[in-house]
Amino acid sequence: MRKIKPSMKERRKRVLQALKGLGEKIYTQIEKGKFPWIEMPSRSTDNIYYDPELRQYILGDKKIRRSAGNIRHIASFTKLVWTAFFVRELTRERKTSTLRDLYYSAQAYEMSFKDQAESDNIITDLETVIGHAREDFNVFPEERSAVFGDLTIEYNVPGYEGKRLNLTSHPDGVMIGPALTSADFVRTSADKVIAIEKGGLFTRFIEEQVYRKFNAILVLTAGQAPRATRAFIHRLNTELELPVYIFTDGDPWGMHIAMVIISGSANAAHLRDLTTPDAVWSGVWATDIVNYKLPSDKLTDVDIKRLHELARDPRYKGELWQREIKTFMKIKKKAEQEAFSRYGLTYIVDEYLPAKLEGEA
Amino acid sequence: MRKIKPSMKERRKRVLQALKGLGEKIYTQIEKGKFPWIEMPSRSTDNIYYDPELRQYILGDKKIRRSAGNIRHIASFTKLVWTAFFVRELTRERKTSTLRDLYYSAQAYEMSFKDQAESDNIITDLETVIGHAREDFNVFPEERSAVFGDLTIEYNVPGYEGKRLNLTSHPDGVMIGPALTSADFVRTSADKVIAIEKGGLFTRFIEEQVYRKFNAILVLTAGQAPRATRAFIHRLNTELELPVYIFTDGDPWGMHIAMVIISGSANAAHLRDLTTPDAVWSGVWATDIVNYKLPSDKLTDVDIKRLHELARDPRYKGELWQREIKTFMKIKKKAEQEAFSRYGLTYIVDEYLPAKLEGEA
Amino acid sequence: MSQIFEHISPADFFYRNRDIAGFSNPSRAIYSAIRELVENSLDAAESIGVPPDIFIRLTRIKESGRGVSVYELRVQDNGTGVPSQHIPSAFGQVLFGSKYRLKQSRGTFGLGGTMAILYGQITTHHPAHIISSTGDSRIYEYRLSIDIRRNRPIILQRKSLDNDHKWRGTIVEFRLEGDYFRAMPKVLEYLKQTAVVNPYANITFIDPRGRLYMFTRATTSMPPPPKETKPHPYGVDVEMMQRLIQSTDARDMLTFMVETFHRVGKSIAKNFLKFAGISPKRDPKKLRPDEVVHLVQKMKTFDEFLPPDASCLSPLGEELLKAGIIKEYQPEFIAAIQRKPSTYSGHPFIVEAAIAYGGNIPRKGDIVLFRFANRIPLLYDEASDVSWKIIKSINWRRYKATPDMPIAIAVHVCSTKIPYKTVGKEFIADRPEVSREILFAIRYVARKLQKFLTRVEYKQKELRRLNIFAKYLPKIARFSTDLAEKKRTPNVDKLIRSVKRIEED
Amino acid sequence: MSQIFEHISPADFFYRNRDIAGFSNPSRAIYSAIRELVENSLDAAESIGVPPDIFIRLTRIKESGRGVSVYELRVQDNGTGVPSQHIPSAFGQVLFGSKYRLKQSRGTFGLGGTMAILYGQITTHHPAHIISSTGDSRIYEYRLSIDIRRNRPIILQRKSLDNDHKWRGTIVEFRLEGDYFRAMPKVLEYLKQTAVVNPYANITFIDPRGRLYMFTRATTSMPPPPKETKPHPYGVDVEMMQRLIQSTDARDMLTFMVETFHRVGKSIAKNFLKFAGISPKRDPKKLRPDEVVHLVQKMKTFDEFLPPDASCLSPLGEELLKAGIIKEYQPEFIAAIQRKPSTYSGHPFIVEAAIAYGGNIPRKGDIVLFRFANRIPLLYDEASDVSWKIIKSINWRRYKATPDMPIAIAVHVCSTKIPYKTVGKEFIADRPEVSREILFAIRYVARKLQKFLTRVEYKQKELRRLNIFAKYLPKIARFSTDLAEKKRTPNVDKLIRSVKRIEED
Repeated sequence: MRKIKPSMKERRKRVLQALKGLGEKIYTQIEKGKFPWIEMPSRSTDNIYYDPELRQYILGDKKIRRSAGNIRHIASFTKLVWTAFFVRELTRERKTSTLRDLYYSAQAYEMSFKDQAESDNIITDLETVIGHAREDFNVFPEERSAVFGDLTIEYNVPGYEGKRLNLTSHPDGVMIGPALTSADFVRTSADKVIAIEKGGLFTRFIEEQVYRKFNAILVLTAGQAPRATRAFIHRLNTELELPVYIFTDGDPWGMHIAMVIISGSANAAHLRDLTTPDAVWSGVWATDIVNYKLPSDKLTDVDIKRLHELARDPRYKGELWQREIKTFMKIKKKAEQEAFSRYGLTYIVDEYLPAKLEGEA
Repeated sequence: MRKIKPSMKERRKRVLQALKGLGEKIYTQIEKGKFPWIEMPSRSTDNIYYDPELRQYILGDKKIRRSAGNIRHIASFTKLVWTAFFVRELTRERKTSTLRDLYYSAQAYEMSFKDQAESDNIITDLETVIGHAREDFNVFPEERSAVFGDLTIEYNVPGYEGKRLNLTSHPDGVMIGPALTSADFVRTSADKVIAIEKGGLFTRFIEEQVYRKFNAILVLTAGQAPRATRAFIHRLNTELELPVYIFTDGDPWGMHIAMVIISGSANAAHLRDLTTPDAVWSGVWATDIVNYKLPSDKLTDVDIKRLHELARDPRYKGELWQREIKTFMKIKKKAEQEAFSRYGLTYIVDEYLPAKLEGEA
Repeated sequence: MSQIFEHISPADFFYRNRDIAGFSNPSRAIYSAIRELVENSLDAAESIGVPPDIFIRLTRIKESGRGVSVYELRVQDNGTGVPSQHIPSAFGQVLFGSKYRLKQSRGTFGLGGTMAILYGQITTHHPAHIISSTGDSRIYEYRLSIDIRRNRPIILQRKSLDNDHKWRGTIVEFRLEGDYFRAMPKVLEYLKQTAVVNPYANITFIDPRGRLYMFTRATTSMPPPPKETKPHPYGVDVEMMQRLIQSTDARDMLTFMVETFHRVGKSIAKNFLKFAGISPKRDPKKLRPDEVVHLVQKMKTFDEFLPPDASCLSPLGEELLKAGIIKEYQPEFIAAIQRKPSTYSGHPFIVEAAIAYGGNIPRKGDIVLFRFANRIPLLYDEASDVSWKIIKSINWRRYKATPDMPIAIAVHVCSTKIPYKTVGKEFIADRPEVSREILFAIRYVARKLQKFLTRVEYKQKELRRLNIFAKYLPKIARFSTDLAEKKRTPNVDKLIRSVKRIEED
Repeated sequence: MSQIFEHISPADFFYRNRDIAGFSNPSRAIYSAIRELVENSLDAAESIGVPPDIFIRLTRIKESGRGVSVYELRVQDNGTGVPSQHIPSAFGQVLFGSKYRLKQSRGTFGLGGTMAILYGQITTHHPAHIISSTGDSRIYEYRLSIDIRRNRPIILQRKSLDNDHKWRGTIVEFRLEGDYFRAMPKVLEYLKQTAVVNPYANITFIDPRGRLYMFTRATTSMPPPPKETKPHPYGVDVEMMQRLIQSTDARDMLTFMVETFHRVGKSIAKNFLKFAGISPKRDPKKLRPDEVVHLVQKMKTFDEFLPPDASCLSPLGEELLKAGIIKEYQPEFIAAIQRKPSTYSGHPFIVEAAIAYGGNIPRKGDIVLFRFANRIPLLYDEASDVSWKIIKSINWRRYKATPDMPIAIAVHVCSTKIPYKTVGKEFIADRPEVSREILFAIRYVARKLQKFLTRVEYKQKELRRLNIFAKYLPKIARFSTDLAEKKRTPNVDKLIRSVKRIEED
């Protein structure tokens, strides 16, 4: 059992300050009779670099300027200012909004977004401008993942302030939503985190008491991990100093699910605290398919194209990654996590997992 | 607060008995030197009828016979027997399996399924033969929904026997998984159930304390409700005698999400206890789009085709349904639940929901 | 084992192989007969600069079984008329006519009219009836049939009448077996399109149902009549060279070159003879056969001959081309181009093209194409035609055009020799020189269309643009005031005014 | 204003319009020249029942600029030979020859050989050299050129030699301008396919690079030579009827009908004359013109004439057709069919088809089609040909065939008159009677293929089936034992044996 310092209230204050600063800047420009403009780092691909020290993508020095004096910018500029206005209300009142809600809310101000892709993009602009992830100003997507294990948290959401929950209390897993991500960590007895791609395996691990046998907090990513979940894993790793192991399907897509948890995505190059560079991809490896004789499918053309892309990706420079990519290309096969069921439902827990955690890599 | 009689252990015993009966029948046939065969109600569309009394689809009298003496049946016959064998192990050991796990597990017996569609279909055969839903013999799909509200449950899963949880304990909502669906209900102060299609609104309702203000258990269906969730709503309605209100998007698909909770689907005509005939669809209605001047999209050709199908569907005979279908056809528009955000984030809770629960219908 | 050898006349040859001349079945026969006679009539009127008046009547005489009937076809024109002594051969002998010269005319194969009469004869055995006058004091009338084996006219009756009203023209009347009702759509389309590119012609048609179709002239202004021309050096082969040497009066090669060939002056002739290594003083008639061959080969490789001029061609001109389309479709926009004369294998040619947009042009998901060659509409085998291939190869998005727009294109090629791919004269071959000209012509008019479409688009865009600043600037002011926690919203009127001034520049 | 009228000779006509006869450009000219002469040679040998020996040599004489060269083409055969007095006209006059009769021959338009020589003359001005003997004591040798304007041969030299070795045949040698290297693939393909359908012919070709191509005969068995035939009543028009009346010796209509027409016996003739309302006793030469027309029309609607017999046709026969394909591809399976004779517009025709599977047939994602007409391979415009359209219209899945299978189809149409769509003789028109026959022929061989494929499939299926029961029954026993909580697994051997007995039935 360990105790951890709470951190989440401080973060909210910083966000509110940044939003106010943005408003002041624009206000002053208009006051001076100028078309207001803002500058932010460009997120175009030629300004995204992989930083081997941070072990994630970052934005370079190229800036773009959005000006209300430019006919092609003024609509999105206005929407950006409105979005800042809207999320400040959210944050002040400690409410949350989905991306979809935000898309509709604009209509009250006679300012429809073309589609949700546009409003999502404006939110990313705002993230870039104020340097905080949207989860920090209470905007969430719909997808949800789950967590299970011996970790006690303390809520910060209204009505639950100071209440605590131990994350073993519901054996179906505890949903990772706004309440959980904004909670502070209180104590844990776990000494590692195991992130799992698929719900079936997550349930199996709970049933087989992996959390107890291996002293682990289990995180279900439910496919590509939502950003809130990546941030949550990051906090487990940094605040609790727990090593992170990731289990995915044995194919280029599963491999990349692990990589995004580890080194982030180019889409989030403008943000920090979403990556967990020391996390380890523990399987299913291409070499596992060979060694464990797993039932497998042929790689499709799309799979192979994807592998070629990954082989050139700077995040995949490491020896393990290159070896597995080469093995995939050689055996031209892929396998799912559930493929271990051919050896019985508990094989993955009894045989495979211990071998992997002992780090035969 | 009320107390409820536990029911889940009894159910498990009945399942095990049915599986054994199936084995005995086949065993005896082989002993007599006959090709074993089984008979079950046909699930082809011409044997599915709507039962206005049960208010759900049921199977008619047409039977089909599967014989191991028929070259076209023998493979699936064998897989059916294997599946029965496999789930009996599951149930006896109180473990769960996903549909995907089951698909892979067959390979250990040199009996691969062509694809998961085939194994899913064999499971439905087994449901038909023994008359229990696959959730009763611990086979689950991946999708998960959630619940929130003042209901205390008592777990039956190994390691949690006798443990209790109040479903307000996690303000992101409690996942509906095998542990929750196999739990017994202990007590509740709620006097209604509100089922909600989308996660954003579910979170909004928790934040706005709808569960307290309206004394409700909130169920997130996350789109079309998974069968475990429909069974759970059925239990809330029958065991706790709570009325059920359903909120969906205002389009033919949302309408049908409500209908499947109320009257079930043709695919589950071979099963009982999945429907909640007294549940009420409370919105978003086509007439709401008009009355509340909601932001809306045009109905697509696919939407309109769907409406025409629903208009002919026996489940949609009721006055409310026919009125709303007609209104949809007339206004040719649809709206999402989030569309209320144009009047501010709390409008749906402050204005719309009370009006709906008071039953202006 | 002995073989029988025999010679057949050209009339006999086409009699045996009539399907290759467009008379393959009863429906096509009606179409081809009308077409050949109408084109002869147009040529006859234009050759003397008179706006054509053409009267066509097709009468059903009787049913002859299996959907086929005997028809009487009468075509009357106000053209040059045929001199009495030539009437029997002109209508009763294959490969006889006035169209073998190097000038633009419609019937380049020189057998259409007689072929129609021949087809009539073999299907009905009825004589043809020809009336013609060149406008002098007499009108001549013949009843003729064709001795197919000898390729000779048989004169059954000959009359000569007073021409009190100085009538001039030709009437051809004969019977043929055919199927008008299957041919009808193509016949009417043919006449309609002929009227489009011959807007100075009156064409009247009474069909077997008694219906009257009148295509009235839109103008009396005629294009200059095509002139005969001398051969261009690039188009000469050994056979033609020998004929030219035979018929020349020139005593030396220099004079021969200058007098015989198209656009060959003294200095070009001198340079060429030097290039060919033949003395300018040589008597052309004394050239040895191998020298003639050499001369022809050198002509093909000499770079300095001038391109042919187009005085022998009679294009429509941009205005006439436009007039036809405007009459037909009343489009919102039209542009036309006449390209400069060009040449392939020594034959001069001119490409004209027009593009039209809107009005009554049908939106059929594809560009509507009208093809013409020497003022003949081409109706069959569109997909094999060079113009269609070119239209398909163009990236129309570059010109802001999309397939659903109502766009029509007309292409007219005129030449002393149209490079048809078949005797049926239905589509033009893909000669690189010709297709390049067509491409340039279509690109040119497409650019005009693009300008038109751009102008329309620009005006709409400006209207939309003006309101955007006025809508958004006040919102920015309001939200930023709130964000900055200020009381007073700043005024944005000045900014909006400044935008408007930019717009007016 | 005065017009110039003139007559041109048929040679002049084709000289002016040579592109319609297959001489449109230097590459095509080489192909057409070789093809026309080879086909004449094949006809000449077959007409006397001798297996053809054909020797072709193309020699490059010199470059004449722009990728084009002067070639000398020599084609030698062992055919019937041309009698001395006919040699000049046969090779120096257009529309002269021995092919105008009603029998199957390759060169139906009767101008190919002379056209090739004419083309050579106008491009090189070199005389043609002809050597021929009918196998008697003399060999005749001519140097000729063509007077194009008069359509007359000009004899430059004539020699007569002793024929000690009784040589019989014809040698044609002349020069022409062309582009062999672009024509080469088509020329070689043409010779290869010609060898396939004329497996009794030896064809030797020495090309300008000096390469020797030998297509050696696979058999000496020849099809019966085509015979000349009388005209069939359905194919007669007014002109032909008049010619027949003119040349008959018959004094009454009954005799005329029986003697003149194909498969018309006395009783049919009587019935017909009654149907036509013409007395059997009438003198045919005294029929009035309108009666002749009436006679022809009645002939077309009389139902009782017998279909033409095929003695005038020379199909390949199933064995020969197969032999050619087997030699070329060594397929796993082959089937062929010769359809019964049929008729269109009075012309008899026979369709033959073969289908082959496997072996060296390429898998090109589509069926490989070989088209032949009167033993000529057709290489151009495949997509426009009736056979291709028919193959595309067939639902091949019905015959268990898929596009990726190695399937080749050959279709041979022979007729006294092939319904070509163009003078270029490159594709066959879509005549309903002909296309129906082709469809039936292909369907027939497709069913044979289907049987073959079904047999192969069935054997594989039985093997797979047998193991299924043996695999699953023990499993059922095992799982049900466990489910029923029994100790002993029941024996399923008897059940498995019972299944095996069923399979053997």
